[in-house]
Amino acid sequence: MSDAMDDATRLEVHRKMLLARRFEERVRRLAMAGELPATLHPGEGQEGCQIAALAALRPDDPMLYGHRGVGYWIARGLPLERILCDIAGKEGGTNRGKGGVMHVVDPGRAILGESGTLGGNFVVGAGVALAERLRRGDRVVVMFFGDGTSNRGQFHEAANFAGARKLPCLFFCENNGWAVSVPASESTAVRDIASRAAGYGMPGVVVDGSDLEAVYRATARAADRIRRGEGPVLLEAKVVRFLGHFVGDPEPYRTRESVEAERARDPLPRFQRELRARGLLDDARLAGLESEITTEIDRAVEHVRRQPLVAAATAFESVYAS
Amino acid sequence: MSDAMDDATRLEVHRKMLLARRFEERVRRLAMAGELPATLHPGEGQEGCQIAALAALRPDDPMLYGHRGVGYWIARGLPLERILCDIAGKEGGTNRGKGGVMHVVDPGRAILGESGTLGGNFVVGAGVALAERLRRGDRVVVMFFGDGTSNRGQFHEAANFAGARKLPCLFFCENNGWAVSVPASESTAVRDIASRAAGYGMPGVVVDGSDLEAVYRATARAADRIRRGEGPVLLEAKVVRFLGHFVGDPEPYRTRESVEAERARDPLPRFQRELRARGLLDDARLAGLESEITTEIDRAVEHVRRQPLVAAATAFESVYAS
Amino acid sequence: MSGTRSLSYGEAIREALAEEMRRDPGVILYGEDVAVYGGIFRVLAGLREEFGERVFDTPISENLIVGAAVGAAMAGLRPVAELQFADFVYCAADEIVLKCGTWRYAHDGAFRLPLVIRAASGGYGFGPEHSQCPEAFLMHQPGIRLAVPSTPDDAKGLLKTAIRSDDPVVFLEHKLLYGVKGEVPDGEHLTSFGRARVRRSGDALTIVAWQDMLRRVLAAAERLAADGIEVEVIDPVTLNPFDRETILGSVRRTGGCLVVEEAYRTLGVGAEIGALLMEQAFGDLDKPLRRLAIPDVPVPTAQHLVEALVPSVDDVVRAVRELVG
Amino acid sequence: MSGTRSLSYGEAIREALAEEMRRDPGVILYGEDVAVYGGIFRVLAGLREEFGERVFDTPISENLIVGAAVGAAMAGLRPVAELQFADFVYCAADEIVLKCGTWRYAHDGAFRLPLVIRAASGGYGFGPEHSQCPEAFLMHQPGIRLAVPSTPDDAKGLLKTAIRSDDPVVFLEHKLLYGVKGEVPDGEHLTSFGRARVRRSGDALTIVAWQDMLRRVLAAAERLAADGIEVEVIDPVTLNPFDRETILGSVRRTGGCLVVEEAYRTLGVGAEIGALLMEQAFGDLDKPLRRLAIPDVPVPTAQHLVEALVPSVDDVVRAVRELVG
Ligand SMILES: Cc1ncc(C[n+]2csc(CCOP(=O)(O)OP(=O)(O)O)c2C)c(N)n1
Ligand SMILES: Cc1ncc(C[n+]2csc(CCOP(=O)(O)OP(=O)(O)O)c2C)c(N)n1
Ligand SMILES: [Mg+2]
Ligand SMILES: [Mg+2]
Repeated sequence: MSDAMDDATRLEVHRKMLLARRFEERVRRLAMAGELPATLHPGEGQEGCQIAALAALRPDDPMLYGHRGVGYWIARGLPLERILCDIAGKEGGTNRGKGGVMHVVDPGRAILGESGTLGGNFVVGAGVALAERLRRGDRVVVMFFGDGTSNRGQFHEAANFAGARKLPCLFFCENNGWAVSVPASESTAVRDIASRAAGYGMPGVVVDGSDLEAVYRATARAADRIRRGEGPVLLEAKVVRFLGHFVGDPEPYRTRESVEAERARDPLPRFQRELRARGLLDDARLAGLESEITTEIDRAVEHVRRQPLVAAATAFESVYAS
Repeated sequence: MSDAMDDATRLEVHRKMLLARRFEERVRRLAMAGELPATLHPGEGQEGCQIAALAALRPDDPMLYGHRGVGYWIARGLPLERILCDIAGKEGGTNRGKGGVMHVVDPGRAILGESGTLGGNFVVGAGVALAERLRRGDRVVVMFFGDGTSNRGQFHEAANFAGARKLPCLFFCENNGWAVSVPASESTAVRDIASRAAGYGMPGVVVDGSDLEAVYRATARAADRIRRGEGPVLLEAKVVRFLGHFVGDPEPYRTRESVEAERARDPLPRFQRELRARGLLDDARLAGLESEITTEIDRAVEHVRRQPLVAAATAFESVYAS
Repeated sequence: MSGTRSLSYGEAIREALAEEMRRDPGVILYGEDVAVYGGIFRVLAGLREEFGERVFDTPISENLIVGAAVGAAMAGLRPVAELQFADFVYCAADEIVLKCGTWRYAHDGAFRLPLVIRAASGGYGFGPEHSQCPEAFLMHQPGIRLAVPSTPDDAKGLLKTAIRSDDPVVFLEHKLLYGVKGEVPDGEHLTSFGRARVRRSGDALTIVAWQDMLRRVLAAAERLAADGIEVEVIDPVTLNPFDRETILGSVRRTGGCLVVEEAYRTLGVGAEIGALLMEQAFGDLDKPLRRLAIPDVPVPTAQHLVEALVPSVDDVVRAVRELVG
Repeated sequence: MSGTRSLSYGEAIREALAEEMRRDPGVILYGEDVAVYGGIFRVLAGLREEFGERVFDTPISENLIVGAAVGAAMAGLRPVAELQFADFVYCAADEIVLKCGTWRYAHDGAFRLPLVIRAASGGYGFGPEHSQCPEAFLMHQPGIRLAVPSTPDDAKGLLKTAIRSDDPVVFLEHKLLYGVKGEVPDGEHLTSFGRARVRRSGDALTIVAWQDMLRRVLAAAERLAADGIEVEVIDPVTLNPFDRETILGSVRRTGGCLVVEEAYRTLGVGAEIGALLMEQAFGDLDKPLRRLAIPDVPVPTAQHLVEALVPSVDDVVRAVRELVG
């Protein structure tokens, strides 16, 4: 079926997932060592889902990403050193210290940025989709968001507008069951965020976020429908947030054991097993890949160490276009 | 069945509906003649539904009403002259010129007021319900709102919160298919607002708003459930807005004929027919009632004419409690 | 050279929109009751007919209305979005302050945000949530331009400039001015942002006012002139950018300043003008500042209560007499 | 007489909440990550354990958080709601300005609204939407009290007063102060609203500052004192009510004023102070006003860029030398 990943895509998804995993491990180490600000919200456990979803979309599909990890940007091929420079406030990043890791941006890669107040992505993204529709374009605007974020009013206003006008939007929910320390059961009246779709006249689909083949297929199907002009889709992937909300979160709200138990749902080893079964991966190839990735990360870290901090005068620039 | 109206209630609902109808006719006439500000949003066609719903609730159930007409206050027994004084900015109203007809208030009748920005009722009402729940009270907080208002983010935030915490709220939607000039089909992704309830873990019920027996029953059942602590309900009544959005609205967005056709759904003659069939009403009794009502309205109008404008110094008062 | 025509403020707004929509297919116009109704104040008649799907109605979703303008602007359109009442800037403050105001900055200028938010301010009888003048709130925020046209001429010229601007502009239309007529230049007519207008010259005192308060101030100035007191009246035209120089220049000559505004007094626009003068015209002042504004009370509904709060022509005359005494 | 104990600003806040919750069963405490986590800045530890369901977590729904406080207050409770970051006042501006600020007025005083909105302002490294100081926005709106505690002592005393107040209070907690220690009086300790504190006496110049800027100003004052320049430093404590008299009294003595704040410069709180002085202390001034503030640019993320925008100790020293020089 055309909805399924092909082997080249599988290998690419795997490579990017591994890269995101190892890269974040390094970023966390540097942050704990005080060499980088601890501003990243770790994506460990969710990066595979993000990358598989984006593999099923076109590279020019406009994206508004979530705050959870680096997977979105790696999926779009943004070089690691640019992300690092953004974290470090150094020259060579995408936003020269203005937005840091919350506001990584690259219009050339259709990475449109992120709203610092959760929910802003919905309304801004609906506007991007409105423009796409008025210009009869065929791009799909994808907005990633967490389960917690779905409780903001902006979700409702954007989803209704998108539904009423059949805008080309993919509402992609990564439901990890937590909003910082608050379990979804405490804050959210429904178990499936996708159950809200019916209230906006759009399909709501639930998928297991640790099954990357399923994520890819569901995303491809949704994108297809949206591209045909049939209106928005709400796709919900059930995922696991392995780490704290931020680097250094003491996580008093859950036990290590409960998280470790959920590690069984880690898509990385699972996907690797699948690739092995398909003959696409073996120990040697994996070792080679790991070492390639280490080199890539080392190089990026070295690069960022040499980069200067952005000049102070930068702070005054780009408030207005004219 | 205990959910059905008894005869005393039927007569009361009828009397109040007729009173609201005739009173608004007079208010509109006075407004067109320039004797009153034209600030009322006419409720003609919807007043019966409002009154039947409130008849199925307790008089101490806290109410946040909508902007559509006078039915809510008449249902709660607020004297006509107080409403008129509020419209006229005269002494003797409920808010001494501060809020006018948008902010009629009477805590003793559990009339808690209205938010001028649509949707404010939802979040404020959720707070009232929160207090009720924390104090283990058994009152039901009812929030009336239009179909258009259901598209504000506040609806979503309040409905989710109420659903998650099983708050004693009745979300009562009067769906008249219009938001000023915009048909719901243009602005709203779904036909039934009640279809949104599932996204908040609450029942969504649709009822024909011109069938007052049905409105009463549905409201009584919803209130029962809510009072039992089982959480909020979204009840949607399909109603017809006979007149313009405001007094003097030229209504360029619809034809008189389309509205006249809908007059067939007027609950007033229908309910009168039902009362006649039950032997509760006949020509003589109706004529008597009409003349009583005329007298009551005349008296209120005379009263308001004699009342002084609120003193200018009032404008400076009641910003702060201390 | 071309002449002028008499248009109402509302007609001037309509004309600006029609001209810019004809000129640039990227301009779109939307909001509640904008399309079929032609706007709740009925100033947009005929635009839907002429521009079809580029003019449309939205749900009652103010966050969406403003947020989608940011997105559509990022994507290359030039949206003109309407908030029915200027008070609703608070309903969409997240989008106005944090999306319009900071999206470009946070993403280091990766996008231009050519969008306009039109909103009807001031006016009486609609109550505390439909009557405010939110100038001060908006002027405090970086990243948002703010236009406050007082005449049909400027309503047209500023709106056209706003639509062509590459930055977010909030365009406040005063309700009481919609029906007011004035001469508007024929042909292409653009008004610059950031250039205040001297609406009347004099040397007794500088008065800063705009929109409905400007009308009252000009009426007061007439009365004062009859007594030989010639005040200078300055209309800032836009509050961001804010033409500090024209005000400073005038005050350096007159030695004093009165600000008349329809916003709340504390931290109203008059506060910024007062501080500006104290910083930069300290040596030239020979009179204290005076501010006439709403005395930090919400705007009530009953007309006569509103008039008890909003500066009147009499208030202005009295304040000037006290100052130039 | 009782003594004092050394508490951090965060501990003082916690203590105020615990005491008021013990005293009045109508006090409830809620917000995002308030209960189990004890607040994102971890200052609420133990309150959930002690007060059970009166302390709870909410969805990420800022309109609801503030709006429900209005409703719960109308119904007789005394809610203390938290917005994690003060920037989020814009997310709930409809509820803050139009519900907290006008519900009581619109309904002619039918209700008291005893509620507190706590929010963490300022601080660095969180970027443009998590770093703002929204004092000016809030101070402009009628109907909302505004407390800006600078010390553990005032954090405790003002929060207790806020909770007992019958009007809506926004209580801004500065992120950089949470860990700062200070002496807090033992026993029942309430701080009055509307009474500014003279944090240091002097006659060379009046400086008005609060929270983190106050710390910087006091450090600058030490350096200046070493050179024989004695400045008077005033902490307004609350901005609504605003103690104009103490500032006026001081400036009448010193003849000049510097305002140092972490908000945007245009229409920051300094603007109101400047206008106030020009209105009411005009004849007593012998120096122009100076305002140090963020120069109308959003707050960036990188620490060193933030420091390029926010007034520093050096900036204060330099400004004072120029003014008294
Ligand atoms: C309007 C707003 N409220 C609160 C926050 C603070 N905040 C940042 S992330 C977060 C939790 C988000 O939860 P969810 O959407 O489920 O995403 P997850 O972190 O689980 O990936 C919160 C509360 C914010 N940035 N914006
Ligand atoms: C936030 C906000 N947006 C817009 C308005 C202006 N407005 C008042 S009533 C109305 C239409 C409401 O439609 P609906 O909720 O369906 O109620 P109906 O008028 O049909 O009874 C509008 C747009 C408002 N008061 N508040
Ligand atoms: Mg989550
Ligand atoms: Mg309707």
